[in-house]
Amino acid sequence: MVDAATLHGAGPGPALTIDQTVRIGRLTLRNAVMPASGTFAETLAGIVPFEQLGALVTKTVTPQLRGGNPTPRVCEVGQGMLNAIGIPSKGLDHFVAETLPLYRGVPTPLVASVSALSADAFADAVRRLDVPGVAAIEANISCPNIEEDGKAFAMDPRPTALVVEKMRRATSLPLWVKLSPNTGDVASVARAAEAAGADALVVANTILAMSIDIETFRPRLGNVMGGLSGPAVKPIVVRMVYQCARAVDIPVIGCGGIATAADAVEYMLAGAAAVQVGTATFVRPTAMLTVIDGLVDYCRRKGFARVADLTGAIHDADLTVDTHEAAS
Amino acid sequence: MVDAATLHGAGPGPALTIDQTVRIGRLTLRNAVMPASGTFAETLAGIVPFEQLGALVTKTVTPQLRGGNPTPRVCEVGQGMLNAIGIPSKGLDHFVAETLPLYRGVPTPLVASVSALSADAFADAVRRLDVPGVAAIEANISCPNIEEDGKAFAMDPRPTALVVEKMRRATSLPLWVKLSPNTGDVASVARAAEAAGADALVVANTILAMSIDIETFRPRLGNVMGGLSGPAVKPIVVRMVYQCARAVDIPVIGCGGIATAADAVEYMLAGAAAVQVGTATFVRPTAMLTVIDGLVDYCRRKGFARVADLTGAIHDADLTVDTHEAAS
Amino acid sequence: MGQTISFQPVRHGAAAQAGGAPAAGPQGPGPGPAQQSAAMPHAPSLPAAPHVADVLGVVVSHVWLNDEYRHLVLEAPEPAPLAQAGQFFNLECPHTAEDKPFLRRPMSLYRADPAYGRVEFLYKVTGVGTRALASIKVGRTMRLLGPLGVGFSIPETAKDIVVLGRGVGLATLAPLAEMAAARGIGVTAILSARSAAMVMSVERFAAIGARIRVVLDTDGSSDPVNVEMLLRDAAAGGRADAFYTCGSNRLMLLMQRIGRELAIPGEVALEQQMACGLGMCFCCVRNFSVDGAVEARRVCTEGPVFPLDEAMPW
Amino acid sequence: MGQTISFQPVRHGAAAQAGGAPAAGPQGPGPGPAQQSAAMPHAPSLPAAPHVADVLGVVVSHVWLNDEYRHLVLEAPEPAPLAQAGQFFNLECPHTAEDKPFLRRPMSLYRADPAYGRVEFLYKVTGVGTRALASIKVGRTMRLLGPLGVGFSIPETAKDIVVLGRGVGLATLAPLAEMAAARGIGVTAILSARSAAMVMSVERFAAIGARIRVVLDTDGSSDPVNVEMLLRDAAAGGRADAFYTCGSNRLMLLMQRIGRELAIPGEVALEQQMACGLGMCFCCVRNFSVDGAVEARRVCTEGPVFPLDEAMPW
Ligand SMILES: Cc1cc2nc3c(=O)[nH]c(=O)nc-3n(C[C@H](O)[C@H](O)[C@H](O)COP(=O)(O)OP(=O)(O)OC[C@H]3O[C@@H](n4cnc5c(N)ncnc54)[C@H](O)[C@@H]3O)c2cc1C
Ligand SMILES: Cc1cc2nc3c(=O)[nH]c(=O)nc-3n(C[C@H](O)[C@H](O)[C@H](O)COP(=O)(O)OP(=O)(O)OC[C@H]3O[C@@H](n4cnc5c(N)ncnc54)[C@H](O)[C@@H]3O)c2cc1C
Ligand SMILES: Cc1cc2nc3c(=O)[nH]c(=O)nc-3n(C[C@H](O)[C@H](O)[C@H](O)COP(=O)(O)O)c2cc1C
Ligand SMILES: Cc1cc2nc3c(=O)[nH]c(=O)nc-3n(C[C@H](O)[C@H](O)[C@H](O)COP(=O)(O)O)c2cc1C
Ligand code: FES
Ligand code: FES
Repeated sequence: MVDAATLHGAGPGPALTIDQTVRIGRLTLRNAVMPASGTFAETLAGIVPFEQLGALVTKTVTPQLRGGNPTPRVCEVGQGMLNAIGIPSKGLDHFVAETLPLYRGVPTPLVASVSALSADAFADAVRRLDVPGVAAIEANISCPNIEEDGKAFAMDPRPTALVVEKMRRATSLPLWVKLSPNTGDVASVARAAEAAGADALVVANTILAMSIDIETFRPRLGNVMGGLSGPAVKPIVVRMVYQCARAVDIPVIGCGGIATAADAVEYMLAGAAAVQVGTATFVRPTAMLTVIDGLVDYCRRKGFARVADLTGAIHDADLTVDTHEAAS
Repeated sequence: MVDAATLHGAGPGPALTIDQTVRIGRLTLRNAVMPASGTFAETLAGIVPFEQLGALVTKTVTPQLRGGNPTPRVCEVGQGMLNAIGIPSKGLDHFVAETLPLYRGVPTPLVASVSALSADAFADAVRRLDVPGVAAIEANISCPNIEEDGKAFAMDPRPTALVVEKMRRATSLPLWVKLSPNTGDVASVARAAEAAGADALVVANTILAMSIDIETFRPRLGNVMGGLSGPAVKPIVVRMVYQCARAVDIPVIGCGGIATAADAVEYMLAGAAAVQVGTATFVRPTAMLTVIDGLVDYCRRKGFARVADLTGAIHDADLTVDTHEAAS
Repeated sequence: MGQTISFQPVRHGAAAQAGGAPAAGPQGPGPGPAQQSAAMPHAPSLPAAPHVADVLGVVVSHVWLNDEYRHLVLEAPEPAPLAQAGQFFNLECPHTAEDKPFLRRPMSLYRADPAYGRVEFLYKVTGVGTRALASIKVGRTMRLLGPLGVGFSIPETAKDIVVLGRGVGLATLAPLAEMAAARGIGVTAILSARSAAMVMSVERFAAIGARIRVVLDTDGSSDPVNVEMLLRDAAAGGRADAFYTCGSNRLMLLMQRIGRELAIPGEVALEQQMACGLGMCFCCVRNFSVDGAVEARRVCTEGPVFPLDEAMPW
Repeated sequence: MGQTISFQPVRHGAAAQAGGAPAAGPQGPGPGPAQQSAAMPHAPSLPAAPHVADVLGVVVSHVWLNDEYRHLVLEAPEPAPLAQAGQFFNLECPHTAEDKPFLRRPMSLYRADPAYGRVEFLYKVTGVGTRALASIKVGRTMRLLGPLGVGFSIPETAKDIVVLGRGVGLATLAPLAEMAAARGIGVTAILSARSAAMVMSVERFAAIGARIRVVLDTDGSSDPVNVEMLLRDAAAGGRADAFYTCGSNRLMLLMQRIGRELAIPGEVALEQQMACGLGMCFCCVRNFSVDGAVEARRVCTEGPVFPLDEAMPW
């Protein structure tokens, strides 16, 4: 680990060329910034040139057609939003036949996000996604496991290990596993995913939350509960990225409330090798471009030659964590 | 459950006298509003008349003297704050001998918050707190259990059941159990606490989080991680209160990000029988008084005769929760 | 940029209905991705997208029209002023001491003026977003993403159309009436409102020579029975080659029923809570009834203008 | 209200040190709760609290003193203008488009004027809170909680004191110098700053006839060796019955060393991140060295003024 403050605290350096590439397992990405699943689609092409992004992550697709949740599917809460979309999906076949070809010719790795309701269905889906045009698979395991009474895979290490093992055997593509923040022990889940063969972890999905309209007494989402995203979740997910990065040796991709380069830097210092931008794109469609440029500016100002050097560059060697404080 | 929109949606009613009392087990409180542990002390007396509050909840006390965490112990993050105080405590004897007598003559139930490092130590502490002047005990079980390798009791149903059972046998005082939001399944923990004899649940303590200063590369708390509180946590904890209130029959006291009467109403609609105000008191020392008055105004405007009628008055009968959405 | 990634909104609507096949609307020909599998199953290379951008506009006028509605005029670079009737923008509202809207707010185009580089909006001050929006002063800048979505289309063969709007829906229909007039198409405008003070845009309908029928709650003339009579009159008089509506569930259902009965094609502009406005988040779906089946569509990209016949009440 | 719940800050400091026992400072006699167990183990009934309230102040003046420091004058109801030197307030800073401070910010009293109902602050524009604070305009209101904490105390027997401050610490010492002068006590003021432009409050020290020594980084006169000489001069001249310092770790250590060597009692005003300002949250602790042991104390209630001898470097 580079002693960043000592080596790099010297203020504006020369107009260095900053190496923006980051490695996620055997994939080398142009830069550290990519969209979060469900907050990106082809329609963004006119606004964000796809060849400037580190990777493209598609909306989670399920094996079969799914309808999604009743409306309202979204509401804002302070500096964040709740969504209960429910993963509407046209199914895997449609994805392979219709969506994938749209990205032909785009020189950016395409990461296909997938979800299923059992470990076998996950493995089968991953097998079907192992096709040209897919650079990596992101397994969204924050979904209910019908074999465990609907409890999400990513809530516990054991079902996580099981589903990741089965997926691992089903593909030789890089396998990213997206964890849920709705667990008491994300580091153990991370270790389980690594041991079962994940090539990288995405930390994290949305935090289960709820809001009620006090004028109408109605939940503000048709599904009653939904996932919290946006700036409000950042301190919680930065903590999870820090915990996971210390627990595993595979790359951790940070995701939760990133809107600015400063947010991305914070995640990378905590241990993230790359970042995903979700909700911020809704608020400012060009947010990812701002983050990319800002990371370069930051590295230049702080004297880092490579964006990748930010990963884990937190200065915490002299500090210890008192777990009593998990609680107040 | 009262069909509030039908009965009570009629706009400003007559200048009704609103019944503000709420029942928490066998205790009847003057009103639904009390401070959260660790955000209140005798020093507030000059600013908030204690006899106007529903209850007084003291800072968590531990059996022995404890020092607390290194500084910085606090930082702000968006619309919230992180703290890593670490429960400095002068010990139980000091609490009973020095703190309790200060509240003699205050006509408001005093709730003593307590924490310990094993189930037996908890039981012993509760026994020692069963003294005149203590109206109820709030067990802060979001702390590490040394018999479970430092994992917090409130992270899982089993250790929760064990510690609550032992405390239950140690006192006949009302026993409130304060849950942790840092668990994947708060409803199961709630059920375990109820089954083991808790009289009420407080939902919830702070959410484990972290922030890094990107100029210095240092964690912004001396303890690296700390607890997130304030408006940022509200949608997450409202969801937990809703889940717990549906899971148990004992009263649930909502706590997390409450700063206004509207926040308190939202918690009560979700199922809370009373609320605790924490961080908001730091920002506005008179916040609890504003919440008390605002609850009465709201009831009057919406035609509720009793503040207690707000509890669980959410209109959700026609809705179902798709757990798939826990995830996006 | 890979040429294969170029999108455009879906074409459907009155023109398609009337012509019986996808017609060339203002946004260009052919089906979009959502209908692509049906129309041309393996056509990954799509025509160039109508230009959408997130631009910085400058407020040049911002006035109250009555107690509830405000009229906002922005000077904004292209493509904003190229917006078509029925399209919308996603507006970044400012923050005030009380109101800090997090997401953008979608607003229909009220007027676009490419010559002067202007776009206009008309909105009702309702909640967090519009209260904050109402605070913006002349000279200030704000971001607007657009033009978004599919606008209105008028069948090639139409000579006379009927627009029926209520409340802020009137604002959405005004540019449609002007588009019709520009093509020499006659317009009957039934404008419904709570009271005379709440009828907006009458002068714009008047300026294009529309036959204007103002119906009000205050004198009972907005009653569905009366509106139905007005619609039937227009049809009987041969002045209803297409129906258009916006702003009221009840009026939409009425116009849909009569449209079906009299085989008049129509379009309705719908709303739904949105996050991205760009077809990415799937927040903004509404259900439509298509050949007896219920189908969810995104208001932001497959709409906000939809075939009247397929709309479902909300 | 139960009479048993009435609190007051802890008394300690130079007066206590000098007198060898808790002395009657401006906030009334006797130890507070934190020292209570030692002093009187079972005395639940405490004397009446010095009045603290969260009041609404009106900005009557707010100017830049130099590139970094601003001077804020508020008109505020009692008890605010009754604040004593060394006490502080917890200020609710406004929100701006860029800066939205969540917690309040503690600020030392710069001047209190009970006759005119005014309190003044002097602050350095540093981060989120002070940038936001800097935006507040004359005529606007803001909440201030106070007066808080334990202020400076001067030993009964003192005839001459030395104050040594740097940066914004000078602001905290100015009202102490005036309090001393009002009691006929002589003041030597050593004012340290980066450059001449950054020396603040000289006129206030001058107005009370203090012997002023300005020491600067620009000409090297702020060097500890020189400051040490000035301190020893004052002591040698019999003008150092008590030492006071604020604003620099290095100067605190220097003054502490010389104070110990020459047996001169002293006080230091300290800072620490705060949340409540009221002794409730235990965020604001600092370590002190008391009889060889390290003891954590809350800056907000047990300070912010502490015995110089017990302070530890930060
Ligand atoms: C395509 C489209 C075009 C629109 N055009 C206009 C227009 O020209 N003029 C105008 O005044 N308004 C228009 N709206 C509605 C507008 O986007 C806002 O929803 C509305 O102004 C209220 O927003 P608010 O922030 O003030 O209220 P909020 O406090 O956010 O919401 C008030 C109420 O409106 C609901 N709501 C919020 N957003 C939407 C939405 N997008 N659709 C439906 N309900 C919503 C909320 O759930 C809440 O019940 C349009 C909406 C869409 C989808
Ligand atoms: C009793 C007391 C009296 C004070 N009096 C004055 C005064 O008269 N004038 C003045 O300019 N400042 C004073 N301060 C400091 C002031 O409260 C602010 O911390 C400082 O102005 C920076 O705040 P900010 O919001 O601009 O910066 P932030 O962005 O909040 O913080 C900037 C840096 O200061 C640190 N910091 C924040 N709060 C504190 C704090 N309370 N103590 C120490 N470090 C902190 C942060 O960790 C960060 O490193 C006082 C502090 C205390 C505790
Ligand atoms: C509207 C919406 C839809 C989402 N859909 C998905 C999804 O399909 N699959 C998935 O793994 N995550 C999904 N997410 C979660 C995001 O990918 C991301 O993990 C989360 O929003 C946190 O990041 P953010 O704060 O930057 O938005 C969705 C989030 C939002 C807001
Ligand atoms: C500074 C601080 C100290 C706290 N100390 C305790 C404590 O000692 N015991 C406890 O059970 N909770 C403690 N809490 C948690 C609060 O009681 C409360 O559960 C949490 O802050 C959420 O509520 P809020 O958002 O209203 O602050 C503390 C919170 C803060 C901010
Ligand atoms: S608003 Fe995001 S898909 Fe329509
Ligand atoms: S700031 Fe809360 S105890 Fe000092």
